[in-house]
Amino acid sequence: MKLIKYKYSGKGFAPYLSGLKSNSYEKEFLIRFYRDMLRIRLIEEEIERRYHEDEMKSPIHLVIGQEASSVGSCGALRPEDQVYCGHRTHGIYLAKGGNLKAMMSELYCRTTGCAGSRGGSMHLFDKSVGMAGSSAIVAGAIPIATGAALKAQLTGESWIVAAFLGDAAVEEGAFWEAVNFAVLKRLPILYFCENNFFSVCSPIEVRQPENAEIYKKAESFGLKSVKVDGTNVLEVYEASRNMVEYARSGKGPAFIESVAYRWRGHGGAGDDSHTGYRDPAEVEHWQQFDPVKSYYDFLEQKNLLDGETRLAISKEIEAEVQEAFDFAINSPNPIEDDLYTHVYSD
Amino acid sequence: MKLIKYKYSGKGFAPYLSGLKSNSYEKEFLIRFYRDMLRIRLIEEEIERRYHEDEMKSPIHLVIGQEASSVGSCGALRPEDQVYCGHRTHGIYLAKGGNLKAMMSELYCRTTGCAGSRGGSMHLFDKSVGMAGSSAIVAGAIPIATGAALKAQLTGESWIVAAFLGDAAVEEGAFWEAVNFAVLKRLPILYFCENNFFSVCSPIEVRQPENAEIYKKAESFGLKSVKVDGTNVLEVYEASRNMVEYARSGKGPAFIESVAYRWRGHGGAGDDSHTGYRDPAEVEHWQQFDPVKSYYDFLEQKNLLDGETRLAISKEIEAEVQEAFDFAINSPNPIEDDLYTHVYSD
Amino acid sequence: MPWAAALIASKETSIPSAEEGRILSYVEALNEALALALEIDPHVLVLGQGVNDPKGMFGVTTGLSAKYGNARVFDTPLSEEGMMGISTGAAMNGLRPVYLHNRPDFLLLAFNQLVTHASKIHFMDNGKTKVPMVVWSAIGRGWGSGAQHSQAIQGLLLGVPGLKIVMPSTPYDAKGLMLSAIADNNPVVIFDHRWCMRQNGVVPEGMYQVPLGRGVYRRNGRDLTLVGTSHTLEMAINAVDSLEGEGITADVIDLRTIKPLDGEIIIESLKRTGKILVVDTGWEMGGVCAEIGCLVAEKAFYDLKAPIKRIGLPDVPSPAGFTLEQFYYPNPEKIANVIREMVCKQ
Amino acid sequence: MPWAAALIASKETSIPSAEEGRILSYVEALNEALALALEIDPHVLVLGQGVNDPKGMFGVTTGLSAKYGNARVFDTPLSEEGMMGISTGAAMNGLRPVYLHNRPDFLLLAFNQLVTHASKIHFMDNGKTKVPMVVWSAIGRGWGSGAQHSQAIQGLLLGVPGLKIVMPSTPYDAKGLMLSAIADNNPVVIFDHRWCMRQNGVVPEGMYQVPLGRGVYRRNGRDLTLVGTSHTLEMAINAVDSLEGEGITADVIDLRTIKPLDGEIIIESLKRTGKILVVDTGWEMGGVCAEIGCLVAEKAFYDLKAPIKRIGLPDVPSPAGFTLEQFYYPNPEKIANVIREMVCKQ
Ligand SMILES: Cc1ncc(C[n+]2csc(CCOP(=O)(O)OP(=O)(O)O)c2C)c(N)n1
Ligand SMILES: Cc1ncc(C[n+]2csc(CCOP(=O)(O)OP(=O)(O)O)c2C)c(N)n1
Ligand SMILES: [Mg+2]
Ligand SMILES: [Mg+2]
Repeated sequence: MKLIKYKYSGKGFAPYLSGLKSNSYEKEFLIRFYRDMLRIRLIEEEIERRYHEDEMKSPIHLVIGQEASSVGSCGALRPEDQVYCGHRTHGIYLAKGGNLKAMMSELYCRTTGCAGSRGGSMHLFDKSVGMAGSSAIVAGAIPIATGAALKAQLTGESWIVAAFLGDAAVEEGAFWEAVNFAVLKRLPILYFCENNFFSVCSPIEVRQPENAEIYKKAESFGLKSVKVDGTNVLEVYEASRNMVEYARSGKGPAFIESVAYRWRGHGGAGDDSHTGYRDPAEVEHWQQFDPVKSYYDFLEQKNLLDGETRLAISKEIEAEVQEAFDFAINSPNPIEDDLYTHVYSD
Repeated sequence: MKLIKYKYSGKGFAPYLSGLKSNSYEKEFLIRFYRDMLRIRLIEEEIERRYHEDEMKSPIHLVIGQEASSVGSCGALRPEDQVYCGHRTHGIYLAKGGNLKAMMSELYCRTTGCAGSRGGSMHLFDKSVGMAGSSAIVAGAIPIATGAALKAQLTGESWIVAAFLGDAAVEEGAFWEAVNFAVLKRLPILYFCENNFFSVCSPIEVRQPENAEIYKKAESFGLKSVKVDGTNVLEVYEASRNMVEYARSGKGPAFIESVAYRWRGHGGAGDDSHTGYRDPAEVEHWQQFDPVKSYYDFLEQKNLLDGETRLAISKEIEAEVQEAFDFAINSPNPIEDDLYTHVYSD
Repeated sequence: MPWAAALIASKETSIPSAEEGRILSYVEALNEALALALEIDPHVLVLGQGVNDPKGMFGVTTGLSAKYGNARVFDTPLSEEGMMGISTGAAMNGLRPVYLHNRPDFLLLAFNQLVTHASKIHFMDNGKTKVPMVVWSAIGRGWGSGAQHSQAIQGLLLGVPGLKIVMPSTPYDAKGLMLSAIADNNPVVIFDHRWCMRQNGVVPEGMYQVPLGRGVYRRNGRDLTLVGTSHTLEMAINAVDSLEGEGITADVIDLRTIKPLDGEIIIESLKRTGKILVVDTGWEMGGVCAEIGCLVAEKAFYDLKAPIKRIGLPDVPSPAGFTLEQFYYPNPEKIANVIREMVCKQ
Repeated sequence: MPWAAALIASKETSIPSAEEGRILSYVEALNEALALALEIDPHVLVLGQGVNDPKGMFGVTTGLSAKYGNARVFDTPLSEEGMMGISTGAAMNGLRPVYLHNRPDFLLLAFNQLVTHASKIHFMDNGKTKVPMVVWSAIGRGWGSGAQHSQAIQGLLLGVPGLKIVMPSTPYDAKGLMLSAIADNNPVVIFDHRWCMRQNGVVPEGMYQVPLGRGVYRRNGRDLTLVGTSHTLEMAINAVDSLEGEGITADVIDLRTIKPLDGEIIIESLKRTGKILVVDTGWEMGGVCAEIGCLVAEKAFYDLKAPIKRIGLPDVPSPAGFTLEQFYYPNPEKIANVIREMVCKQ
């Protein structure tokens, strides 16, 4: 199997340092992004640490390495905007303002989980923060998200929709069916594709021809489309903001291909490079482009953040995480009767 | 409902008269195209005339107006090449060298039909001429055709595949799934899309955004792609020949968007413009670009064909048609036992 | 002969009814139900291929887009899976889409959205999201529809939790069940039969609902319980009436919905008659007949005095030819013969 | 803990067998069958998402691509409908694709190709084209698989004419039935169960076939006929063995294939025992249990001494939480309780 050797190493974090007009953003605003990314990182690391206990009996898919995509994109959304996604839910739920206790309870399959233990990690739902649907079927949520956008358009809602997908999801025909409809009707939706070059252990080159770039295909279907460095939270944010504005103003749907690398195995805890489907050196290479660390370096260099504040932030997050795990573990399990509720709605 | 008013009226038949290096083709060769188109026209007109008798109890979809697409494309194929198509089968079957008796018997649901009465008009199969599969499900045959091309590649066959589809078929996700795979594996297949602007009574603009041209979408997926005047048999032929050569030489799959208008209703006999989904004047407008008549005019002007020969050709065809109908009508019906055969293969 | 017309019922019929109201055709009753729903609830949408073309789905949707606008009554691209998901997403957000299909075969393209998404979301998110959508399709039978255009797939969906399945048999029910389905907060699949379309019957004006999940007696008798739905009712009633002269009478139960399944009415009747014959438009194996047969053998075994019998389709694809169709499908004579045998055997 | 591993069986088991051979695991037996088929027939292909990645579909495909090359053993894009059609087209032209899926849920995306095309082509073209393909998938159960990743959909396919459906329960059968399926000239769907994967058992070396359509006794007894397939066999045997001390014995029939369905062996046993319990991994309603229950009430009514009983899944989507999963799924204790009741009631 041919490996993607250090693909996409040309960009990295240069754009931060050169391009940013830092005074166009408030300091708090910039720090919030850092905090949000670090929070996702620390939460997932704690999930990983405890996963072997076999108390979270739920298939997890960690987003470590791709945090800037979640945070930069959701940062451009309003609280009332809706997000839909696939199996890799944690980053999006948390970046969208998700409740950590409800998420951890769901991973522990407790009644206090955001889906009452019926969903698990792949199925986080939480209407209160706009986490409107996630599907374990690749691309399954894309048409559904498009239908939500249709509703928003027909009844003139102020909210719009963001649909998250992986690079493999564009191989599903349903994605193109949904996109065709969205362009046809000029629906207010942003399709946000996280290209991490892999579907489970299958590299993109065994699934898609090299001469057909994802964001260009999207463009040919009539989507406003752009490709960004998915490890650069500000680049992701700025692109998302533009696209969200475009969609919200009624001009039609948009597409972002955000390139970043997944550091962990497809599912479960830890890196699985040793199994041989990717070169461990490739993971190491990509870890140079750590969205969290690079952004910290950037903020530090701009004198917007220092080691002390950073420590304070991470302590705060750690306390929150500890509390959430305790809450989850001490929450009740469902009872047999719960199995038979909500099969049908009244 | 907005009508497509005289869309695509810019091209017409100019290319014939100006562009053709007529001495690059043999006279016989050029006349064969005329004969093949006229044959399809006359056969379908006879089907139409007899349809009201209600003896052909099979849903028909006439290709009148689009004959140049069938003949020009199949003219670029070898006898051993395979074709796959949808519900609009007659033109392709006949242009590919199909047996008229077997076709008519199939329409009359007799045991002598090319599918033994189990298929009907929408399901003509005839391996002996490479009519390898047709599906009544729009785009249903596309992945199947792609699988045939995979076989041709893996076992190094000399034949290639042509998959015919309508403009609506590209709205089906399965089309893009198949195309992605074909490009990925560089399969020897030509996708031939007949864009007649309609799916049943639905004009293309209620199904596809105006800013997304079909052949350009195909191109963005990595297909070698071109758009042609589908009423001009030589233009269709030349494009097909190039694409077939490309595919046969192992360079990969290709795509042709061939634009022509369907004169008749979607299904059944006669034009149905009076029902209101399209302007009868639109049909009339398009009839100026009659693929059969325009090509005759061209050949006549070039002194390659005259009225007498034309009459002789059409007499010959009429006799063949008569014979085929008689054959079909006098062929036996199946018996009850036939229902239970070939559910499974040994 | 326009075959679309030929493919619906060949003659006008009616099933006598105790209800009061005007005489309408089945198609008119459906049209009225949709108009009423669109009128009283601005959240109702009607969509599907050709819903606003002049043919208007056999007339079921005629006039609706003119009256309620193309935003709420709209044609769709040929993207069954995508549009099923889009309908689901719209429903999850408070719209009430009624998604129409010409044939159930096309639903097979959308099983992922229908089975794995629409039907399960309410359960998966712990009852927070409702999915009030109706998926309608018209079963074809005969006249060359063939293996890909006449599948009666209700048996394939019977096992799917969270779904409701409706199969009306009279104009009265067609309207009342459609209104109930639209009012229901769950995904409801309605299979209407093309051979019911020209049936006339009593249909009250205005709003009324026929409850989902409750069967009704169409005949009361002594010797046998005959259970069916949809078009089989007409055949069943004809069969039973034809046996009156021989002194044979039967309970004829119209289930109206097969999921939820009204086991009570079946067992109530069986307690009196001791014998049961189930008729269905679909395949016998693993379908509606099988479920009812098993249910009775499980829940009313001690009331059963003779083997249960089922009449559906043999384990064979639909042939396209007229002759084989006659052997393939049930008809009143076949049903009468089975009844005679069951009653006389004793 | 790598959850992919957690999702297959939690412990090693074995079902004793009279056959001779080495002891292999279920996974090794499948791997051997595929290797053998690839070895002896150059037309055999093995494809599916991840078939040549290091995880190799639980080990089922480990080593195959290294030995037989990436042209014949290849990873696929995430395009289930497209790839199902591509497999069908390849099979129609003489290849023998074995298309593997991680979970049956993904087959729902491909029902159009599987149900409406692959299964019907041989019938539709009057027996001229064969479709020798195998579609394999591994049913998941528990550990958070949830509503979208653990559907046992065999009941949905049971009615489809032209299809064969295989559900092995032992390593011996897993290999022998796989080889029969590959050798068969029809589309064959194999559902293996993840909870069988770590079972060990006797597996002969080299080529042998277990015939499709014939069940086998796993236990001989007096009081009851217990019918099942796949993972239910292990539960059934455990249940029956646990009742020996109470003086209860039962025939345990492993159907091996559910289509064709071996009604003979069921009825043969029933004639002796008079009572039947059907166990299935899928939903009770409209599934395998229903078909067998109905079959018996139809064909062996006079041998039946008590109500038939079925144990499958309730009419509820799979919950994702561990606690509810315990209530949802059958287990040996539940089965033993039902047997006890059925036998003692008398
Ligand atoms: C329709 C479907 N096919 C296969 C799978 C199995 N599967 C789960 S996640 C996944 C990888 C998807 O890759 P991508 O879309 O790139 O997302 P990523 O995991 O990289 O975030 C696959 C193949 C699935 N869930 N759904
Ligand atoms: C999957 C599917 N959906 C709907 C239909 C109904 N249908 C039959 S032919 C047709 C029109 C297809 O239009 P196009 O592909 O442009 O071909 P044309 O009829 O114009 O040749 C439709 C919608 C179908 N056969 N299959
Ligand atoms: Mg990916
Ligand atoms: Mg068209």
